[in-house]
Amino acid sequence: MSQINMVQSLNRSLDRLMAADERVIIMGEDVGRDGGVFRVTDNLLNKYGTERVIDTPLNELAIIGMASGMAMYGLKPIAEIQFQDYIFPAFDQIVNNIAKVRYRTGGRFEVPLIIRTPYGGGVRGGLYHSQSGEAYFAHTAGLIVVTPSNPYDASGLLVSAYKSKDPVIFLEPKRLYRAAKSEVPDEQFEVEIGKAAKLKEGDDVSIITYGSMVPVVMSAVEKNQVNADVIDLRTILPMDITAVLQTAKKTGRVVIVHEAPRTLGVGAEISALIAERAIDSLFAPIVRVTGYDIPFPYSHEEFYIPDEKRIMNAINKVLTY
Amino acid sequence: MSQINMVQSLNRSLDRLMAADERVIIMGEDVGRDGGVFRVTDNLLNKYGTERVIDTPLNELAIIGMASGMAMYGLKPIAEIQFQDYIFPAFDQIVNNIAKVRYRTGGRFEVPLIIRTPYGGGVRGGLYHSQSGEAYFAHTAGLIVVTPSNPYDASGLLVSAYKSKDPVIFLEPKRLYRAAKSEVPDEQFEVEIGKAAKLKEGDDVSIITYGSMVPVVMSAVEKNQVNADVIDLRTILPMDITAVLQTAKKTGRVVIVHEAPRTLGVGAEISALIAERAIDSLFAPIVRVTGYDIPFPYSHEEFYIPDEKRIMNAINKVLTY
Amino acid sequence: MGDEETLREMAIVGNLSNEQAITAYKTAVLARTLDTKIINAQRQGIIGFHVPAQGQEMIQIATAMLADKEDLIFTYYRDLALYLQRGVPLSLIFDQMLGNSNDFQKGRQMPDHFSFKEFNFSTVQSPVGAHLPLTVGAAYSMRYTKKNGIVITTFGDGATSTSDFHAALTMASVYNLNVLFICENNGWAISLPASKQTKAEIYKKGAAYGIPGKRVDGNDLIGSLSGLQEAFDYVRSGKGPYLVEAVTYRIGPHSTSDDPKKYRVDEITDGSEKDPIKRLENLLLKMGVVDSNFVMTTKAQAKESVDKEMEERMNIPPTDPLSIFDDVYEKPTWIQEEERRDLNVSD
Amino acid sequence: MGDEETLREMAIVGNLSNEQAITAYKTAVLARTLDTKIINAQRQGIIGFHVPAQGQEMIQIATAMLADKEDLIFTYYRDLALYLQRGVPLSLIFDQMLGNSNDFQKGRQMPDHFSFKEFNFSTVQSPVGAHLPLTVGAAYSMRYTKKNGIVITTFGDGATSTSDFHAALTMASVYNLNVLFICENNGWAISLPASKQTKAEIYKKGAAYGIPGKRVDGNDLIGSLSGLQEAFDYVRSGKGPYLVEAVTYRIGPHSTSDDPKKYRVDEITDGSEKDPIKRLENLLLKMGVVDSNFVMTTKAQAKESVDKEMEERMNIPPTDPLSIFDDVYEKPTWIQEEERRDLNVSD
Ligand SMILES: Cc1ncc(C[n+]2csc(CCOP(=O)(O)OP(=O)(O)O)c2C)c(N)n1
Ligand SMILES: Cc1ncc(C[n+]2csc(CCOP(=O)(O)OP(=O)(O)O)c2C)c(N)n1
Ligand SMILES: [Mg+2]
Ligand SMILES: [Mg+2]
Repeated sequence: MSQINMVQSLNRSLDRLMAADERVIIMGEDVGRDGGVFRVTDNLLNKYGTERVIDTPLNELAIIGMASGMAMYGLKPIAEIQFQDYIFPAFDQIVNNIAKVRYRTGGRFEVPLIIRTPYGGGVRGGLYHSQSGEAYFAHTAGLIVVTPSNPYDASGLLVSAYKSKDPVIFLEPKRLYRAAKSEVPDEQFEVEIGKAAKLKEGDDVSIITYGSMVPVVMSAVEKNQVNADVIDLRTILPMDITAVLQTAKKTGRVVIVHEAPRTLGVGAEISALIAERAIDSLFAPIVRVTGYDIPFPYSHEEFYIPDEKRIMNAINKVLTY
Repeated sequence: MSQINMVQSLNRSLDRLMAADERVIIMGEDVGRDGGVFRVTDNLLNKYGTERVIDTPLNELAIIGMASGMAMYGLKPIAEIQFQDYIFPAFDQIVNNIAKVRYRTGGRFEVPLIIRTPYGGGVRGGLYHSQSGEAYFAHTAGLIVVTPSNPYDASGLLVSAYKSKDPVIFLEPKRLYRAAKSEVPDEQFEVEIGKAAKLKEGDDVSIITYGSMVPVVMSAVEKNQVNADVIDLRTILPMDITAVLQTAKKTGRVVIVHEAPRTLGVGAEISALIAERAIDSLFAPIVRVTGYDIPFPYSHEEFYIPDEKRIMNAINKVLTY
Repeated sequence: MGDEETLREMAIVGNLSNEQAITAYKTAVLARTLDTKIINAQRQGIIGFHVPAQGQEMIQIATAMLADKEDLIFTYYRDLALYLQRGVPLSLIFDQMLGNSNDFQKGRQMPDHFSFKEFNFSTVQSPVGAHLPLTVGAAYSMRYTKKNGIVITTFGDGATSTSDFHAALTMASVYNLNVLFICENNGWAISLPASKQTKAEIYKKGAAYGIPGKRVDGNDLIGSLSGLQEAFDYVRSGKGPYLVEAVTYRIGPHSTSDDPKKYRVDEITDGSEKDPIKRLENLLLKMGVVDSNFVMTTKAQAKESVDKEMEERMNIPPTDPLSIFDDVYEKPTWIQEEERRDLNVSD
Repeated sequence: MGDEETLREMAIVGNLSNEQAITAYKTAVLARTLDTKIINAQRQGIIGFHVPAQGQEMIQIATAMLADKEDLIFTYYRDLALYLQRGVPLSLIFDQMLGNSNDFQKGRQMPDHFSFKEFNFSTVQSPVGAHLPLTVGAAYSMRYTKKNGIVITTFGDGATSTSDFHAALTMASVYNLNVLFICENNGWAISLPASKQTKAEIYKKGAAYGIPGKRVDGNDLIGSLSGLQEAFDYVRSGKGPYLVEAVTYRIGPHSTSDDPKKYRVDEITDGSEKDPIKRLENLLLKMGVVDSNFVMTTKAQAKESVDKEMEERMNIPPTDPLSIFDDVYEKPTWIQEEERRDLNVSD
């Protein structure tokens, strides 16, 4: 066990995976000598050499396209996209190729790769270093989409992603990279894909969230002593429907919190699943607290990202409904 | 007035716009001599010449990127993407550039272009000629997303898109291109962006749909004499929230129908908006009838696309709840 | 290239035996016959769609002749003769074209989107050029895992404009990967003539990446073989990627949905002077390698086997509709399971 | 290039007057001073971020010198000297860097992402290369509407690998558009040396599109001017696009977030032998155009005006938080209106 932050946790997990399995290849812009702009791949080049830690030219389509060829032919690439905002040049490869290879070949090929990418705001990165694009991927059958909210889950989900035979979009909330340390085992362990975590048991209201918003939600409910059930989804696709419905039915009051814009954000799907399957249990509207439907602004990002006040407003709204 | 199909309606509307405004430029793969693979731009090259009807090389990023430069500097490009499935190579330009130019420049630049593209299945096109990708765009603030369901709306929405100073993703349900004729005025007219159409008044259940599914829904409710309120959204972003809430509150029973996959499809947002704002009016779960969460298969596409039977099952479910 | 020249070229290739030439001819005839059969089947509604390969058979056959078994080939959607020359049986081709329950891909893809893994082919997708970056990853994997063989890929002139082409050549060059890029320049991307696709000569496009290139006469077996040989040698020797532009000719429409009269009025011909099969046939006849009787028999046999095979494969039942939920993931998630039940009930 | 040579070159350019050389020098010093000021301000938390342009001033100044007012310029995020030479006042630069309420862009973008429309600049975005396809559309529009002027665009060596670069050169060539592509090859894309970005020489990349290219010494004013002149002439005459590779040198880190010691250990220098400002300074001194007193005064004045300007601009208040809902659309939709109210209430 060590007290480490998310960057360290990811770095160690990558290191262990590379040490154990020669098929694991890391690739991306500045992942080698620089160790990644957030240092997640620090020192791996020194340990594993240029064949296994590949500094690539500046083309995300090329990175993902090449990685998918590697994955189809026996390797286990872990590709980094420097900021999630820069994944879109590879969007066609992701939704039209990677997500559909297994299907279109009748299961004869698979693309077991991992695409790691930091997302979310709070680092004064403006429009192009702050986006939370998980919904673009979660609408695409064939992909798995996960996001950890703490160092432990980061490491454990990465191992599960490594074991997955399906392509995994691994979204890392960059604001949390160094925000907190927690106990993480020194050996390899797994956090199951498709399983949410119950972070807090409570009866009055359910808060469903994930990734970058988890610490904000926890802080809000703790400071205000809200008797809340708090769910950290961890996997966005496929979502843990059991956990979602169980908590909705238990409390009958649901608040969904995410940083991405509201319209067709992941909260829409959560809300729709509940409205479809647990409507009779509800005592209040299903309320979403989200980033706004605007590009991510450079100034005033603190107003863009849901804060404790906005979360408490929503909680109070459903509690007093 | 003429009895024409959707292709003819679009073609005439394009023709009128080009005749009236020299700034209108049509561009895309095979839009010129070939007149577009679906003939929507037929004969326009002959009338307006190669400067205004541009056959482009095979690169969607180049088409959209170039069109956006044209739009920023005074022209009104109407770019065609041959199939919506092929728009993803341009996804970065669409979500990171076009949707954000006005915002990032503090309103000093705008990108008033139209991207026309046929979408949806039913033409035995398999994975890559059948997709309904509207949700990818509707999650992106800065874009307008519309889809007509009949020849009249096609023409009218196109004129409104032309007048819009914001970029419009204009989705054409290819299955309906020649499926039906209707009365369309010979002069220019508008169908307002952001306004849904009430296709049928009824009290028992609300059916909210758009685009390719509209005729299927109408046929189902008519054949089965369902006393349904039927809403054709026409604009997907920004959605007509008034129409959606009004019908939900009126009937208290909502069925949403679209062809795109369910998870984070547009139905999720519709459902979430209702669950957020009209929950007390509901007598039944909000049910979605959608394409399945699988890539669009070549064989058995008739099972993929929601049919009258699946729609009626959902209607009966909410009616008898 | 006149016949005399061709004969001289043949001497240069040297190692093309009469048997090989005859096999190539037979494959070409079979491919052409199959193609015509499919077009007719499409008209009758038996097969859903087709992109004819007519006119492009010879460069495809030459490619397959020079490829080793262990070479991995990423084709595009218009490579019928390539599959046949590499030994793919008609039965498997029809199974895919019909999308029946014998189809390896379970009827998931449109006709012409094959995945003959057993013959060391990869998988065909519709987005033009999108397979190209994959070839680079595959080549990386082969080198890394010390597998023998090179990666070969085919694509059209239109594909050279795509972002995927740029991505693939960038990576192949930077990592010095064994990828042989073969552009089948048939002069058209649907209605766009190659001259409007680019102002550069395609085989020179490698210059932007430090990749050598060569143009070959793709309508001529000998020209294709001798040109390709150099490229294969280069790539096999580990010198890195190579770009071949095979100049060929699309005799027919872009696809069964296409009407070339809209855009090809001024130069419609039957293509016969460029027809690679006629050229080989004439050469073989002239050299006395075969006689006209052989030609007739070859064509008749091709027709017979194509007709017979299609009739047989048409008897194979379609796939189970409920199978559309398989292979989205290794195991269906609760979503696909639920939707499968939904379909089963509504059915 | 030795000074002797440089003098000879100067004769070739011919039309560079002493005044122009002095102005260029002053701009360069101002740009360098401003850059240093911003880096310090960033360390103090006054400015959020910066991509230093140090080392790349001369090619930027030369570009601005040759550009006409009516030429439209698409810069990238590292072009400080280019703005200054074209007349953008320090005040506007600081307004953007500080994101204050005077900023034309309303504080929406990170520092260095300018949009000086009044000076015929377009708009800078962070995704590398993404402005390049826009340049082509702008050039099309200018030709179509019979506007004078050409389109000029700058970008880094890393940008040449992007799909946008390929897209832009494809279109510019096919439609023969007046776009001058200027690559500021500073040797690095963050930590990736240009030698690993591509195996080709960048100025030859146009070969894939039939676009001519040229390499110029971007660290030398005279070299940059004479090299660029040919390119400007070519594009202005309507012959089509042209690709210039300006070899330059990134003296500092990639950005204020970057630590080049991680990857640049083996070749860290102060860059002085390549420093374009030192080179021009030495030349002007040697030729007697200026004396050391002038040099000192120029530097002092630059510092004074930069210091003064920043102090002034820091007094300008920030934008109203509620303005973040503007300019998403021409008019906010109900969604932005509702969210604006939400923020107003929670505030
Ligand atoms: C990315 C993408 N855009 C558009 C299409 C539609 N389309 C199919 S084939 C084709 C032309 C391809 O031309 P070329 O690459 O020369 O190959 P050919 O068909 O001539 O063999 C086009 C535009 C597509 N399949 N993929
Ligand atoms: C599409 C995209 N991918 C990655 C990044 C992150 N990034 C910012 S600058 C940069 C390097 C750019 O290098 P170059 O084009 O040579 O310009 P330079 O910064 O050296 O001036 C990278 C990788 C980005 N901004 N955009
Ligand atoms: Mg072609
Ligand atoms: Mg650089």
